[in-house]
Amino acid sequence: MQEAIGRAGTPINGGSAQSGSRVMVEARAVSKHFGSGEQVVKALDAVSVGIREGEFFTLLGPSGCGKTTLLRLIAGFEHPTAGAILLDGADISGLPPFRRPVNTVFQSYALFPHLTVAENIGFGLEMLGRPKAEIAETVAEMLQMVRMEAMRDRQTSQLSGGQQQRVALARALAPRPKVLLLDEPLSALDLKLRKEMQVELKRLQTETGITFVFVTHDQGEALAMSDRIAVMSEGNVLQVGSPTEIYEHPADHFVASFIGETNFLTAAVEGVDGGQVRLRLGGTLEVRAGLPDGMAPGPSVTVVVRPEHLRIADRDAGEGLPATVSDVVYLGTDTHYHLRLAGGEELFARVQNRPEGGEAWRVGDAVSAGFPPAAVRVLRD
Amino acid sequence: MQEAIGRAGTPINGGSAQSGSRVMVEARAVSKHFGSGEQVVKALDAVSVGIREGEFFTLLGPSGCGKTTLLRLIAGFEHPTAGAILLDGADISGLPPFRRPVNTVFQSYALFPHLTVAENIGFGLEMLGRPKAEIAETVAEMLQMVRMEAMRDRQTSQLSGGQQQRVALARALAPRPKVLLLDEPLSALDLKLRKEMQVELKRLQTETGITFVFVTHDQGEALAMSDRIAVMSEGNVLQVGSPTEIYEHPADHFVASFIGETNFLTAAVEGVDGGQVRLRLGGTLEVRAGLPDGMAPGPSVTVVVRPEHLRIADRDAGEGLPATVSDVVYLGTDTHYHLRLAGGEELFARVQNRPEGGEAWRVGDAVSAGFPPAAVRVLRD
Amino acid sequence: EGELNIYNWGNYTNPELIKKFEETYKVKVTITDYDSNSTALTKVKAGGHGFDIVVPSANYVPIFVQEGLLLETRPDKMENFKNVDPQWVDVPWDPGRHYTVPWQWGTTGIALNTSIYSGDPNTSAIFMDPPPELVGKVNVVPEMNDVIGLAIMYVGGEPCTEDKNVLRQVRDKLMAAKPKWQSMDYGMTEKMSNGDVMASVNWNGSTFRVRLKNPKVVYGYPKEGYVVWMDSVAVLKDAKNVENAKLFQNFIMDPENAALISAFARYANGVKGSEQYMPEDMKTAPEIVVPEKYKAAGKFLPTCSKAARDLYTAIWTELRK
Amino acid sequence: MRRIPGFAGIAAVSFVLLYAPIVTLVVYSFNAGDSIALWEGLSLRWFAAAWANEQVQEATVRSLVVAASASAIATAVSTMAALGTTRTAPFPGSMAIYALINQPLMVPEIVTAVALLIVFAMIKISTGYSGLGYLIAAHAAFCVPFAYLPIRARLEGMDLSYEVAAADLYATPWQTFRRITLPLLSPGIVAGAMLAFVISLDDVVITEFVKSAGQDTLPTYMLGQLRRAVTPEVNAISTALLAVTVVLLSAFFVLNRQRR
Amino acid sequence: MAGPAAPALAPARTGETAARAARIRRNWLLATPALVLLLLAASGPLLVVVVYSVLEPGEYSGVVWELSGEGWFRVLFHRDIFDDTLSLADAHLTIFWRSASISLLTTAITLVLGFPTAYFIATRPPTQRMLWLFLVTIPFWTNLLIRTFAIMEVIRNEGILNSWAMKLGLIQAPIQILYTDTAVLIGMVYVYLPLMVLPLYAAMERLDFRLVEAAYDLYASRWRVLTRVIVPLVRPGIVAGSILVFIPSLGAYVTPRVLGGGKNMMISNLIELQFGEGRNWPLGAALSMTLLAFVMVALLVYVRNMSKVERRG
Ligand SMILES: Nc1ncnc2c1ncn2[C@@H]1O[C@H](COP(=O)(O)OP(=O)(O)OP(=O)(O)O)[C@@H](O)[C@H]1O
Ligand SMILES: Nc1ncnc2c1ncn2[C@@H]1O[C@H](COP(=O)(O)OP(=O)(O)OP(=O)(O)O)[C@@H](O)[C@H]1O
Ligand SMILES: NCCCCN
Ligand SMILES: [Mg+2]
Ligand SMILES: [Mg+2]
Repeated sequence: MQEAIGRAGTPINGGSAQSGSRVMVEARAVSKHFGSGEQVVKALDAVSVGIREGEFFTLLGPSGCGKTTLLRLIAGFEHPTAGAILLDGADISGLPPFRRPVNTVFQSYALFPHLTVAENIGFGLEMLGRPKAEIAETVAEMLQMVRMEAMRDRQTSQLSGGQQQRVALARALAPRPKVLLLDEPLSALDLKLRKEMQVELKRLQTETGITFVFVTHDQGEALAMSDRIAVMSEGNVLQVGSPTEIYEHPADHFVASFIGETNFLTAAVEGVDGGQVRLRLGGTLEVRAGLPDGMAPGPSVTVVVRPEHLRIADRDAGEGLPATVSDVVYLGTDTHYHLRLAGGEELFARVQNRPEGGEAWRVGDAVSAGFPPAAVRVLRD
Repeated sequence: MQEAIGRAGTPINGGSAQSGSRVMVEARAVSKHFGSGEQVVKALDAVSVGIREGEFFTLLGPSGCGKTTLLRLIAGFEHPTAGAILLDGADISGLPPFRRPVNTVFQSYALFPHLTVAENIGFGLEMLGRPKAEIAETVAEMLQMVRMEAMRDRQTSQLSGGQQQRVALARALAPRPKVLLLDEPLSALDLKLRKEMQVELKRLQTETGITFVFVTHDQGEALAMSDRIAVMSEGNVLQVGSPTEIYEHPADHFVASFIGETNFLTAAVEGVDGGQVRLRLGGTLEVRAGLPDGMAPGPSVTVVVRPEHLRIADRDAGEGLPATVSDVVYLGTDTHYHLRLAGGEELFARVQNRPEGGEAWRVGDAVSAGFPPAAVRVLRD
Repeated sequence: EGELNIYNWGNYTNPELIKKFEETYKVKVTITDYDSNSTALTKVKAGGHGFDIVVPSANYVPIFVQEGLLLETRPDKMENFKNVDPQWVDVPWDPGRHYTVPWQWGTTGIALNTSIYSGDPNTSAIFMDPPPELVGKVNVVPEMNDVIGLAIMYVGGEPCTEDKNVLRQVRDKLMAAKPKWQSMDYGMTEKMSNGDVMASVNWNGSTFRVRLKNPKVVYGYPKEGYVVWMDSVAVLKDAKNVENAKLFQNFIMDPENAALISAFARYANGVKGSEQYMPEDMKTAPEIVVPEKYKAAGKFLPTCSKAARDLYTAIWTELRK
Repeated sequence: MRRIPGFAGIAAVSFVLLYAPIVTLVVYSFNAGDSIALWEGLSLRWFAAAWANEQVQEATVRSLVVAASASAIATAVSTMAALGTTRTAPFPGSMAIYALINQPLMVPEIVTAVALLIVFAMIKISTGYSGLGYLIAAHAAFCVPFAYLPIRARLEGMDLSYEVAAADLYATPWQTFRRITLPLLSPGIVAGAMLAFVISLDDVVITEFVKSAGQDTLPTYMLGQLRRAVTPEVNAISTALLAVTVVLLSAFFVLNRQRR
Repeated sequence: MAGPAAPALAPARTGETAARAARIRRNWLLATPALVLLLLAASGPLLVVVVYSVLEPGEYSGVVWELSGEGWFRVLFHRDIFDDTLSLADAHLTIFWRSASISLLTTAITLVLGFPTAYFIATRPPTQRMLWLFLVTIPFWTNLLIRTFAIMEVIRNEGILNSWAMKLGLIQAPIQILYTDTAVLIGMVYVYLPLMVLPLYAAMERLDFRLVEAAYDLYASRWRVLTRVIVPLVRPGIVAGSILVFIPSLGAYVTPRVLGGGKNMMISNLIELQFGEGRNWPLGAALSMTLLAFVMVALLVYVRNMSKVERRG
């Protein structure tokens, strides 16, 4: 079901969303360049992507990859250099932001400091010229939804980060937009609050059925919350798919390294039959692995093994690659063992800690690092 | 080896540090109050703690718990309201900051914007009146140590976050202080850089042998880097110990919840013999668990079970507590299963994902949640 | 040798005159400006100013004397006193010239731009009862004594009168006329030359300069009576350079030097024989040389009694507001 | 997105308003005639006249001397005062200090002028000293709030952590001030000094009342001319001063830019 | 537990209070030179004015050392020179009213011009902003009197304004602007415009334009964004600018004197008249104090306004 990299002209929609398949927001070969001449920055480079009605869609990528730019194009704060933005099938490129049925939750919240909580939430409805009574009613409903009834007349500066976050959400939801854009709404929160708000956001999205376009550079957050994820890098969309697809079948080196920690190994290709390939790893270990659709491998390929799939055993007991423990980092839930292979390659294994303590290796121990064949994923070149 | 909560008058030093046992920095019943009258804020409340020579000591706690305040007292930027700060056995409470052989790496780096990289690094030595040649030499050495040789004459504003971080470190290390204080030096960095800098910091500490007092509110960081950790809350030190001690034997509810995610359960006490207690969980399950030193339990106690220690099985196959799956969150390396027990209590289990996919439960499945007796930790009341 | 500090009206002192004095006596002269008699009086009275010489108008001289601010230098006994026109010796503000030496004198009359109004300029009605053509176009220089003097004579009184009926008439007429004025400002040399102002109560020397630029402007000597004024040079009691100040008093009574004064500010000076050294255009100018037929109407403003002064001030303040 | 229709137009009107008089002034400084209002052809005669007029020259130099001294003093005391009243918790009397520092902003000039005339005259008589010191003191005093405001603003925006870092790196309080605070504060100090300089250069009312013999400044010299005739000589001086300032400020601006 | 802690407690606490005392002493020491200067050459001498306001006027100028309420009395009441009848001093009231209204108008007009100007500058690219600000301040570097003369050239009957308006056919004959309240107003707007632009700019530069975007996002049109978001947010700048313009306007001396033609006094000119030709120093002093009271009221309004803003934001 997963399709390759999203590129100019071919809107692709990998992944299985729980939601309807009608496309709500579509970027068609959208480019956005800033500056001019020598100094031009290609923030987006012919990006095409379709976001389905009612889904929780996440844009994930490192800083500067163009996530915010894409959101701003959808919201109408910027105009595309090339390409078009479609909302519910209609081209909205010409509409100013205040004519688009799209609201934004800003990273900094951007709550109006001179208005109270209730006034902030009612702002959009007031601008739309809704009757007072209706505004009051919707505001009350929103306050309840984000559990802020007690704070309706507070100044926004008197709120904690999480409370501000909630007000920003309520404010953006109050006019019932077709699409809600969220630009790293959780990045300013501390870990605990962040976890809480993740749950809250997910609940609100389910309750309202509004299409959420969520921006983050935190892969954990993206995996935990999204129906589908678009992984971006340097103005391109590299892969679109469900969390499992993205994590388990990364399309390329960048996606694999960006989504979770991972080990990259070079494997010699021994033979290909059908969609399968026989590989030799570290000179000794032979495994069979599936090939990505339509890939014709050269003499060697890069494979990925997730650290949690590595198994460490005593050198003589194990069947895997011979290795030496070079560092041990205790992480509470898990311990990271950094291993050096005979050839000098480095690997690391993530071992869940057992309540009883269990087997533990020390720096310098000679071990063997093994993994089930299913753990090996071949990457495209 | 671990001793109870650090409190007024009794300097405690739990945990096994790899380093010498000479105490380098000691806080003796230190209190620090801000404001006065009704408005008084007790930032530190009779805190006693001893930091050993050459160890990597971490102050860990939520925002506002007093971490920065303790650092600032050690550095001399604040005066204690009560108590004393000792350095290498001598009371330094009366010394101004510029007379203390203690340097700080500030969260915001606080690099002097009007000086170059090299001038920043040499600043402390210059103030100490060292000869020019010596300064030049040390600066060169420091530049090499933090791998910034190429940038010696840059303005600090032209550096990236990670580079600034390195300069701040070099600047603080150049005068070879007895103690280096680091106030959340990594919090402004992005994840990748942060991981890199963690390794770098640890390397520098090992190389220089300087006592590091490190402040963070990130428990993962604290566990991965520290020789010993002091967990703080609301102006008090709750527990001092090695990462393993802190994670596996949290002294109380706060420490248990702050260090990692965890499940709290109420257990009925069936009987006590020696240091052991027999408990009944969820009405059905009987387990034996160790008691914290000297604790005399009442009719019921709170126990902790880490989510990675929970085992989920089909209802009929399992021996554990009957439960229903209420939510499944995919996290890449692991999957979180949220479970509702018959009695309405909530638990969650963290299950490492298998490359083959393996057993997976869905929302609504009837399961059984079990755990080995060793996973159960009884908390002090 | 030494110094001399002169406190004088702005732009009123010929630098050539000063240079000559400096060269003759090897004295370093410093000029400091003021812009009104009252400022000068206030500052001198406050003390500590460092001035040696001040140049008050006639009506302020007795105030300076009464306040004990002037030094009795007896110019009448100086060498060059013989040059002073007898007309300016026994003046009411300094009988016999015990304190002061003439600097410049002039008249306060009417300046009129004939391109807008071709009626008779020789009447105070120009500002007391402006003809319709001039309504909103008349300026009155904000000089209390001159204006009130002109107004008193216009309603038929004598300068310095304490007659309340006359003064009430003066006030009422002035107050009634004020709305028809354009302004109460100085700087008419400029503003009448370029046509910003069409008529004004003005000084003769200024009007003379205007005419040189704009021949349409004529100077009128009000037949109801116009004001003759003189500014005189006095030495201050707290002067530090008394000898130099006396030298200066004597110096400017020399006809050649007096002519230098006039050549710069364009007023007559009161020293006999200076005419021959004056610029050609001044010698025949009807603004400077008062035509015979108007001479009679000119009135020197005496120094009035305190009662009269207080009334003037009250009227003036009311008018200015 | 940030554009508001019409605003650029109104801004243009403002700039025209600000520059029309200045342009007129500069143009008339090249007038051949004696009028500042009647154009009689192009000439440099007023520049020559100003150049030759000793009184004007002395007044100009005096204005600059007073402005330079007063702004230097005002800047120095304001910098100290700003250091003492900024980035510190309110302390007993801090409100009073603040009020006193800003007092010259609140009292109309004429009131201060009269008060100073009376008091300074008494001092002049009792001490016998009547030099430029009084003018400089008076100017420095009313320049204080103008120098204080930008310095304070800069200080408030300045991170306290630099000084803390310096102290941490063994810098004594004085070293910290010299090596860290002062350099970082310098843009504010320069702004404050410049503002004070201009304000001093502009003053006429207080100067007129305070000046002693031989202490005309350019503005009081011009005030003295008001009653008689103002010639383009003053335009010429102003044009020359304006040219100098624009050159100096541009140089400052360019240098500042390059350093960044 | 308190036992062993006690000895350490005492010295530490004195350390803390001593540090606080040292800080206060240091702050006062740093402020002292400025305070001495101001007390000597600005605030202190004002006391003299207060004293003079309750004395008898001297015969020619100055005061006689006799207590008298006449000065204060005459601020409000007028005694006719000829028949001694009492009436309200409507001349004073007129002048106060004119000063207040011209100052308010000046403030309003500089605000209307200055707001868009500051906004324009604040929305230039950061590298250009300094240049624009610089352009606003350049006219400041020319002496006020000269600038005022220069305005006179612009607005006189044959000045640029009238001649262009005639050329463009807007008017047939020149309109008399010089020597009117309008002239004073134009002059004051010109003189004080930079004082409005600078604080407004400072406020706008700090304006978080993300809030502007948020408002657009929430369906606010440009006008609504301006009135509902930008104006409320830069209110401190508006208030600061207004005060900075209003107070000096109230005390303006040179501009009304030169452009008003001496017929339309403002308070400062009235005060000067009393100290000069009017020779009534006590009245002058009392008028000064009255003006000061006006200013204080304006400031009080400002302070209350600011604290309200602070409480909110
Ligand atoms: N207004 C602008 N002018 C010039 N360049 C810009 C502008 N806005 C964005 N860019 C550039 O475009 C690229 C993409 O920026 P964008 O803000 O979309 O990144 P992002 O993915 O949101 O990053 P982050 O996670 O840091 O927010 C960056 O290189 C950025 O520097
Ligand atoms: N100068 C001060 N005046 C008043 N209260 C202060 C001051 N400094 C700190 N506090 C208060 O003391 C408490 C402890 O502050 P501290 O800065 O030590 O916390 P922290 O643990 O470093 O928190 P964070 O992780 O947010 O940096 C907080 O409640 C804080 O508000
Ligand atoms: N006393 C009046 C002097 C006028 C100079 N024009
Ligand atoms: Mg972004
Ligand atoms: Mg902190």
